Amino acid sequence: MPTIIIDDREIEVAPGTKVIEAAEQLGIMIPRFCYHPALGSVGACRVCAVKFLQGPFKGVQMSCMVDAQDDMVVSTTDKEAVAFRKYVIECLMLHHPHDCPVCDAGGHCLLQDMTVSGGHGIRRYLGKKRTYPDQYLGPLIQHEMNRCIHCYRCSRFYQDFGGYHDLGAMQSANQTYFGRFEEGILESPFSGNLIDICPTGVYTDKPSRYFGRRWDYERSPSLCINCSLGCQTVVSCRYRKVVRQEARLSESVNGHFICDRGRYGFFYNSLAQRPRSCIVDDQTTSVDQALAAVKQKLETFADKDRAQAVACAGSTRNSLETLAMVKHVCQTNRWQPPAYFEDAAATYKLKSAISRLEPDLTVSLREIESADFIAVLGADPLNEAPMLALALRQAQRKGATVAVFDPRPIFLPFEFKHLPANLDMIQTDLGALLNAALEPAALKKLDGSAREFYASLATVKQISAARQAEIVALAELLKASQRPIIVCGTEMVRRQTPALAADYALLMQAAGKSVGLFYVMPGANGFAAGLLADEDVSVETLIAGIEKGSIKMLILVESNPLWQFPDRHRLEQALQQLEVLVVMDYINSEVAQKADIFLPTTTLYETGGVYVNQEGRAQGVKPAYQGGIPIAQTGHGDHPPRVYGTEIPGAEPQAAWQLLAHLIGTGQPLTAEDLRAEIWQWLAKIDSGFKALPCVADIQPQGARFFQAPHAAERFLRERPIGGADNDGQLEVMAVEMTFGTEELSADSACLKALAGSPVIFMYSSDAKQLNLTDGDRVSVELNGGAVEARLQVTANMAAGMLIIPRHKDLDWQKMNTDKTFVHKDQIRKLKD
Amino acid sequence: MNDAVEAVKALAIGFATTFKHLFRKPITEEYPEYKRPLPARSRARIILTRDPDGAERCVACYLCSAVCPVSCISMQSAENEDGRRYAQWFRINFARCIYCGLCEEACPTSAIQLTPEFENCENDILALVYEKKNLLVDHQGKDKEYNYYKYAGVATEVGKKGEHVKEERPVNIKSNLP
Amino acid sequence: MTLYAIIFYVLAAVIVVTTGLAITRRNLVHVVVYLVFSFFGSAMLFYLFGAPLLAVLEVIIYAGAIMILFLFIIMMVKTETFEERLFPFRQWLPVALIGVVYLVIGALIVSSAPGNQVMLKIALARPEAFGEYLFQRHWLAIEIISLLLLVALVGALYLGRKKAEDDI
Amino acid sequence: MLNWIVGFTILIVKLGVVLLVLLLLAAYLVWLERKFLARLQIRYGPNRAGKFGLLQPIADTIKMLTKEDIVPAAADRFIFLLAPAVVATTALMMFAVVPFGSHLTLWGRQIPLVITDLNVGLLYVFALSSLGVYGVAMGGWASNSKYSLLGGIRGAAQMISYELALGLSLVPVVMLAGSFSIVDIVNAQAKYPFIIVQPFAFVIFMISAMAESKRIPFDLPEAENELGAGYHTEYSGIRFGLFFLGEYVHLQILGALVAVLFLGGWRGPILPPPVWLFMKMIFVALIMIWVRGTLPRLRYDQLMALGWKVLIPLALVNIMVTGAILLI
Repeated sequence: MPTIIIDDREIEVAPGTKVIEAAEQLGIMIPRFCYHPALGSVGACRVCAVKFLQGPFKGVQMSCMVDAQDDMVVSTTDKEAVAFRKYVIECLMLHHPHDCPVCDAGGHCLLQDMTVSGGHGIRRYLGKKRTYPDQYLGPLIQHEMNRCIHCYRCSRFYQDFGGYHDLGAMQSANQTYFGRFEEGILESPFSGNLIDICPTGVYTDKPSRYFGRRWDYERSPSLCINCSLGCQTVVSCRYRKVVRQEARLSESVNGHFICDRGRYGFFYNSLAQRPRSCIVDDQTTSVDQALAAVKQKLETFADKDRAQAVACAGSTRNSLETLAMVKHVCQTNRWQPPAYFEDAAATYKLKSAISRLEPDLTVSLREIESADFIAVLGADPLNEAPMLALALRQAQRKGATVAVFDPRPIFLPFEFKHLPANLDMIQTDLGALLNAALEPAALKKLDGSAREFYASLATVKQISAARQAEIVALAELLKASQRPIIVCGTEMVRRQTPALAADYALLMQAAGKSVGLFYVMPGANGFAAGLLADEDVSVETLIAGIEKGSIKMLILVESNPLWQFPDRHRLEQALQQLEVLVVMDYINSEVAQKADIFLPTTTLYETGGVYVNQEGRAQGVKPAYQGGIPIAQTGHGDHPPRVYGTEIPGAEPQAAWQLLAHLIGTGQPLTAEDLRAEIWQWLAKIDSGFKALPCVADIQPQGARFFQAPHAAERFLRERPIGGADNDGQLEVMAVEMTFGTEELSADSACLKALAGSPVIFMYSSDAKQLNLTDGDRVSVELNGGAVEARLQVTANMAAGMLIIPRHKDLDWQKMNTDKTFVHKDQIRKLKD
Repeated sequence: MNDAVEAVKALAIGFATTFKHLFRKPITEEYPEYKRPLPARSRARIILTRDPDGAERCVACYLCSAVCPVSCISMQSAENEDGRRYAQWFRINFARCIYCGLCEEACPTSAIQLTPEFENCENDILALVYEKKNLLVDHQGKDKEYNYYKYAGVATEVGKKGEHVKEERPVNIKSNLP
Repeated sequence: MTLYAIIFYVLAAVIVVTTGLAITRRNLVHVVVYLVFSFFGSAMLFYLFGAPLLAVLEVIIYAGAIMILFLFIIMMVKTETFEERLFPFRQWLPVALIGVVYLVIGALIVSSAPGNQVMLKIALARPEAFGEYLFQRHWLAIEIISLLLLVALVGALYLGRKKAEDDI
Repeated sequence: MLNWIVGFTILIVKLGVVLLVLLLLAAYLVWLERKFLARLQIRYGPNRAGKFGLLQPIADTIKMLTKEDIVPAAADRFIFLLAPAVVATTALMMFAVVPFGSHLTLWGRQIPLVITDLNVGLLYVFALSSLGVYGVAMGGWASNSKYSLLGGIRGAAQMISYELALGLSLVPVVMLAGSFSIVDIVNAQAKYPFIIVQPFAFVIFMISAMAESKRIPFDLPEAENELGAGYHTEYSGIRFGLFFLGEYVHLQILGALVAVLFLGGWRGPILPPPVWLFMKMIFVALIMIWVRGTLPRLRYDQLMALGWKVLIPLALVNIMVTGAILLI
């Protein structure tokens, strides 16, 4: 452990620590442009110069390029170093335009700070300034190349870190340019990070362009709820509007970056069409009146037998408070148990996944970067949880092998092995891989059940011949691996797959490897919903109940089954059969428009909340602002209204859990804090898994992984489906998620709509050949509930016998069965353009 | 004794002086009847000026609102079709303004300027909240020449990239020549 | 009861109450204020008895000079601000004992004095009469006291002067 | 009994008239001071409220009555509220012994034109004037503000210092008149006013009187530019008004005393006695305003030196000289 003295203060740092990092640990900020903790050092900008007074080097050196070593004495304030930095900044500013007032980075611009603090105030250079043309880089990023200081951070992030290659350096010498070869939308779904990473205003945020300055924003730490990973963000609000979201450094979840879905997925919060007032039978009312109306309707179902006719559904975008309250209200009022998921299989898969997250198996997103072999089972990282793809990319950069077992046409921004197979075969393939990878020496370590499980695995010979060579090659890599990680999806896969993934992990663990297990779950709070959900209850069972006539009143809490439920026709019929439909939500969903009684609720940004990500990490968020209709919307001509008032317009909505608390006779209405404390007590009673959950105030910024699955008795499943049934020439239809456009909240973001593209249907190349279809054809697919039309995309990069339909908003895909859906090949017709 | 005489003499002179003043015409300028012309740089009512070519100078950079010690300036920035940044709305609460002139000092485009016009009292306090239409004037104020967009280096209708003062032609990025 | 009697009793009550307040308050400034009220009340009593000179002297000397000096000192010295409450018992006890002794002696005097049934004749003490009395009958004492005061004054001046020189 | 009631009624009427005149005069003295001072300084003075600003005092009164009466949180409430009342009452009470005429005969009844002819009248004035110090000292202390406290202390010190000179300067007058009664003193000036025989006493009295009423150049207790407003910094509304009322009533009293002790009081040809007294009072007030318009504020040590080292010895010498002359 080298010890170094910086500015007369001594510090001991880990070997390999750069001097600039050591200084940072002491709280000394050495100026930097090109150095970034996530991207490393290149020594390009020359602005982190410090003076080495003693030690192996002497004189002015770049602190980002020198490892801290014993006997080093460094001064950051030495005259020579300060003068050096001053001249460097002056040189960097030679061509910098005079546009700070019209630049969105002004106010949080590293270059601005360094220029001012470096003492360069007056321009001495009298020559002409170099200029560049700018490019259109899509709806998210504004390009202003004149401001560039050539630190290369953008191309290093975009290409080296992110794995995309459509943006980089061009031209040479004094004319080096950063941009695309041709104008166009950036391909990377992580492009928003360019804004955070650029030390000046070359890349600025387009959706929030010119909205305000950093100093005017109410900034607070927040959370992304657009997928299950729970990336940490910083949210900026101004004039009662959420304006911007940026990545927040999280050592355990997302690191320094977030994906564009998360960065721009907040617009639902401040939409003009966001419902702000209660509606009872098409009449706008106050919250009290609406609650009274709900209570009045509930009186009909007051007695014990009738209470079972009331059902309540939450969703995976509920906060933990809401999830708990839904459950508590149902229990207290003896209603039907609450539903959180579309179908019973989803509940089952989640519950089995959660119960298998043993503490020594579970890994966080950042720990994936340390793996050397990653098997992705039934998950599409880039589309389901984009930041997972970036984490996989980091592992791959460090030498890990990534093998994806998934029927979908998977794209990842790096080199990986894709072994497409249908949903039954992918787990068999992975089993065969394990079978082939375990050496005889390792096998000896296996005990009874593990040995039995190993014996039941398919051998390489049992799987398709075409795949054998690939599996064998991978097996060699897995054999050498010390830290393999299994990433498993829980959405598309078969019932047993999540449990099987855990079994595979356990098997490798038994064989002496340091294994990690990582699930991808549906929704931001899928984990908590899975913990709270009753096994046999889902939206589907509720529909069945309505159809039978046993459920007459339905309360949907921040839940919109019409968005996700595969059989739309059946759902709509059921909703019509209801006597009363109550909806509480903060988005103007389709189901909200059908509600008899509608109550608006608040968003994460207005009341905060606790969300549990897919590894069981509870992360709490405090309110970012007071709520209310954005000033721009309450505006008056071209300016805000000229009135004084103490009330915030449109701030009446309460959190869903506060509204629900009115539906149980608790006597005194509780304050938000008291109610929260009470909810925490209920949670501990409802499920023992919550006992270790810290109080909201005690949750640390990095979150708390509170859930520790006990070493389950049911390790190593006995019943294992091996291989897949032949589908008799039928194609299995699978509705899948895409990075942009299929997630409910981010779908409301106007800027992401362009990125969602137009609806397509994916088909395997040989299947298409059989049907005489080619890439780009318009096809109609006859589903259970009617025909679906879209362009066909033919790819060799997916499983045969599958038809993959991304759940695009413009595509009425919800004509499927509630269960598995198959189409005959003659149900697919080519349409004329 | 001499001192006492001196003192009495001094006192007498003083009293005589003030007594003589009794018969002089007062030098008071009575305000509403007579208004003294103020120097151009007096700090009173704030205006938003225009470029010599007639476009709004304000780029809504928020610097004036940031520097304002009483937070009486608020605005919303936006972009118009030709790429110029402008204030969608601009509001000064003169009920709060202390006429310190820091906004004028902070303004990078010479848009916001203080004028000698100080008679802006109202009975209704809301009438002191000035919107952009009340603030915007049709002249250049004290700074007759400056046009920010000639120097900023951003593309607007004032000039494309490389067409402004002291700028080279844009780099051809598709060329390998230095 | 005549009007004068009523005025007498009211004034007496005021004096007793303000004096009582003065000895029970712990805020020194309040004490001074109550004491001034008490002195003022006594002065009015003197006036009522037909001794305007005495009344005026009481106000000028006691209320106007002595108490204002007290107030001056109190204002200059930063004292702790006490809550308005009574002194502790151990401070009260001696006071109460002495008070009881006074009460007994007073009662004895009043009951045994021969003239207590006789109305006092109103003594209209004119300033001239007072001055003549003082300077003709007691001129020696007055001169001695004046001399004493003069010596004290000179001494004080000398001390003050010495101090001032030291300072320089 | 009837006699007593009539006497009482007369007393009440006299009191009422005197108080009314005093208060009105106090209000208009403010106007006079502002107007006259303005002219001394080549200004107009108040000229917006009414003709020549004559309604200014009324406007001021209304303003002060309607303003919020603020008691600072840290102030000693009881004394804070008491202090302005003390200042105003002691000032008003002083006028009780000032004669404004010899007597009036109404329905065969002689009514003396003085509220009460005390045989110790002059001492009564001193007694009340010394009580007035309390208002200043307590107001300054109770405000619990350093400026106020400094103002209060300065005020108290200044007033007790100058009281001595004030008293001593009047001893020759008393010796000449042979009485403390002010009525007697006025009567003693039937032939000539005392200013002629006692010019030194007059000057000493004028100076001490200005210091006693805390007027420029002796306004150290309220010195605006060093102490804010001194002992009444924290006062607002009508309590502030009471302080000012006290000050201006004081000005009248001193004017009246100067008139009565040195200028022959109500005596004068042709015009009725109260008018003479009024004119003399106004004359003294104008002189005081003239002084205010001319002289700068003294330094504190100058103030003390003037009082103790100049005025008191002078007054003592004056007493000795007068005594010697009287004896001869």
